[in-house]
Amino acid sequence: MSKISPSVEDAVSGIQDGMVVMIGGFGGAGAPIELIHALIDRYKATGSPGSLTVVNNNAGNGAVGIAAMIYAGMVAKMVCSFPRSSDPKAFTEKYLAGEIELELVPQGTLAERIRAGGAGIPAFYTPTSYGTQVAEGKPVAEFEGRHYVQERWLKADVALIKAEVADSKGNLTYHKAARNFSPLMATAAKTTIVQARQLVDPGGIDPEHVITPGIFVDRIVEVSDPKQEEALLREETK
Amino acid sequence: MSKISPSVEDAVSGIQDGMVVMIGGFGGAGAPIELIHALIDRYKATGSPGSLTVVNNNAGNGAVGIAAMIYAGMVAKMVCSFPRSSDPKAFTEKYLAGEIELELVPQGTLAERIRAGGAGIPAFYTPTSYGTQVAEGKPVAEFEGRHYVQERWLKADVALIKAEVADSKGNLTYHKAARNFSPLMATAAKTTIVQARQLVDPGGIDPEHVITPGIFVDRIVEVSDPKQEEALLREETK
Amino acid sequence: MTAKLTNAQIAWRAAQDIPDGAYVNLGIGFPEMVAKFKPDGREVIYHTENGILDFGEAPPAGEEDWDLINAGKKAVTLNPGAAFFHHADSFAMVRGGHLDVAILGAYEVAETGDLANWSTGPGSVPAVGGAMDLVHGAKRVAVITDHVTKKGEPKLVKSCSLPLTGVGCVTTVYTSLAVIDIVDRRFLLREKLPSMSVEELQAVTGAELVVGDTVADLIVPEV
Amino acid sequence: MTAKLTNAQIAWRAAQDIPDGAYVNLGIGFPEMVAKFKPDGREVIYHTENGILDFGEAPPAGEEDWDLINAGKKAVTLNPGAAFFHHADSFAMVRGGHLDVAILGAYEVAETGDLANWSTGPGSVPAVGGAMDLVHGAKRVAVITDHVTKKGEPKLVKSCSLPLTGVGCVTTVYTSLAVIDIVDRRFLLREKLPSMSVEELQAVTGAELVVGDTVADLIVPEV
Repeated sequence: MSKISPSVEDAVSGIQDGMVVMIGGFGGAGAPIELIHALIDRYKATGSPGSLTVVNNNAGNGAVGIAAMIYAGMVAKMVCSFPRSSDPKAFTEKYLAGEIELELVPQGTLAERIRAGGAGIPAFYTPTSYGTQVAEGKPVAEFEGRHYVQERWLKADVALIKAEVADSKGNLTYHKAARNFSPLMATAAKTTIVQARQLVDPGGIDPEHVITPGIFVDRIVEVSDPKQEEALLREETK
Repeated sequence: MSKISPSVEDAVSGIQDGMVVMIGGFGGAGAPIELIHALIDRYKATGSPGSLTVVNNNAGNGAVGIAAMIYAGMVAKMVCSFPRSSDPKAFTEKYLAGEIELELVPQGTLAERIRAGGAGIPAFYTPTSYGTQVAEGKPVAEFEGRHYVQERWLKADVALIKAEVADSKGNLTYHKAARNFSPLMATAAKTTIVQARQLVDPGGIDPEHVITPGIFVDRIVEVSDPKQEEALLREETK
Repeated sequence: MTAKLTNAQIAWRAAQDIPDGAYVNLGIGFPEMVAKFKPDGREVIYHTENGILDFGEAPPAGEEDWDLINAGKKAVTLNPGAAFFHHADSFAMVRGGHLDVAILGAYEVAETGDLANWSTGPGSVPAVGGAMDLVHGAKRVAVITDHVTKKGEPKLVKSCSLPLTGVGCVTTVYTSLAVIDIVDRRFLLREKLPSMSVEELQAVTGAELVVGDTVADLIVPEV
Repeated sequence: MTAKLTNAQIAWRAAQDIPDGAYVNLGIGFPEMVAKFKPDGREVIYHTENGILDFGEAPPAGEEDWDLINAGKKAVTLNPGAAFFHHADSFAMVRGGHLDVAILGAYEVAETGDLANWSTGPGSVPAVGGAMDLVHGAKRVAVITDHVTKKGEPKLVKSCSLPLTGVGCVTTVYTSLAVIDIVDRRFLLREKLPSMSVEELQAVTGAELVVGDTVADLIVPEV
């Protein structure tokens, strides 16, 4: 029962048109650039997978990663909290032209909805967004005199995750603040696909230090020298 | 702003009659024996703190820890999932005599309610207990054709926690499966009191390996050779 | 009544249906025995509610670490690739549908899939533990049990008389006499002891056994 | 209008009210400046939404680790005792009331404590980030802002005209002219520039300023 894929192309081969794809990362930290670009390459070569819904805190920056997916025309909808960046042109142009849909979710609610999806909690109440436009149409309830908004779980067909170390059973660690949404997304997707900087044998990660237990991981591919999105963007604009 | 207490007696000195006290541990793993017994000693000497509500997965075993609290007469109510153990006499006798109240909560719901208390989520829906006695009187709702029970957050005045390593800013690690409920309880109490086997300077725990960030911890006392409840029980019955 | 399977044999039979690579939770007590009969060559990763994935066998007496226990508070060991996590993450695995199989004991199982396994009714101290979560979390919820009570009464019934653990949750029952799937709120007989007729089995079962085209022989080695 | 505080001076003033040992989240942009003015001898632990507690100053140019950034995607460093955690734990800290202070910018603040700081209305790309969570999480939610817009219109108003970030959430406003607490849905003037009269201040404020027994002078060094 090996979870190891021989290549990024193989790792993302099951992703199909119309799927909901959670992509780890906050800005460039944790963005799984090699998995994303394997998907873009396939789309450019075959026209599939298109019409994707992408879940990420942001909506791309410059022309790499999620921005490159948007430029390629693969993304029908973004679910995010902050579709702005130092260079948000890819999303902004399509959004203002009505060519891409946006579901705007407050950042903490986005995190909690994804966690809920992974934890089998179909709905929860949060004070966040009560009385604002973002809460329009959502049920509200009062608990101990304070008002709360009911939010629903968020699940995905696939999660694309960048890890630091993976063992062959799927246990993961992350690198600094590249952790962000990734441990949550790994729990909320039917299939979780991981690119790891280093692949080790079981036992190579101290059981005390595992951040994502292997039960949440389906496929692993080693990308030993991964690109860092922010570094790429700074190269681009030099 | 030091969080360090000079002694277990000092650490628990703020606990008052009628408080809700979360106590980490699952069976003997993670039970903060020295903090508990400091509290019992104070109760025996002064008659306070009594009428406590104690939240723990279990309801004591033999005559140490929570069982000793119950024998001492400090506990008015237990909130737990499994008030049985290899020697549950302390709780069983008082319960059958109507001298202690029991709120029985399924284990996963107990964990999630505590997490919700720490995370500012006043209520959530779970499939657990739907259609059972345990759900009687609770609101139910249907999402995508499946039924769920609404559960409320659980908070405490105080949490008593056993950690492996603490730094002086309150960051914690745990020892193996002694982790269990403790990281959750640390978030859900107004005051979180920790006994740690080892106290180190800030930086002594790798930021990647912190399980409970210091923001959740109020007081720390070093107990360098802590007793293990299960080991004590086995001594008792030899 | 004719011969019946021992508890070990029931556990053996249940173990044969656990697929390679499965994530499995075994209930406290009798279900723990299933781990002994894992077929060679299959990898099974065991989950325990108190925050361990991929634990192994009990350590030798005297070498226990009482901070390394399972949900039954028995000492365990770790396999390479094990992981620790807190209780909320542990039940996220359960409730979130990440376990492939949960195997539990039962007082009663109804043909609707309802399970009663936590309370024998008023008068005792109620204790539910993680069972109510497990029955709604795993992709397959299997029960292992004697086919009848010690008094000879059916444990497989039309509807449970004892307090429920969960509604419509059981998918398969491995008993001392048969293997029965629950399909469309009916008991579908999959295997039975070759020494028993369907009629004999029906006589000790409290709800109708649906018999499909084939009923295989339930053949279990001495274990 | 007379002299007013610079942004740096507003940030300085807000920094003086952060108590020793506080856990603080500073919003993206202008609020980040508050960290520069932490009084000597006070320990302040900074939280960033993307999963770091106890981060420190920006690293020297060229020494950035782009996996070590704050919510504004700027490179930071770590203090001894820092911790990493995922986004759900990060917002558990926020929503669960564990932060002592959050300091945010504002388009408008109403006397009721309502805040508008995320959207200037239709026509642009909406982006909310973590602001809607922060306003309901921290024990104190402070706003730092110029007292009026670039066109000279009041930013402190009876009710917000722009889309709300949160209802009844702001506790204190540090402006270029005054320090104002929000108490019982009213603006309570705590400090004002000594060069201005209450009447002059009221003239550039969109809702009534309640003046208590004492109004202190708002005196800020050149910074």
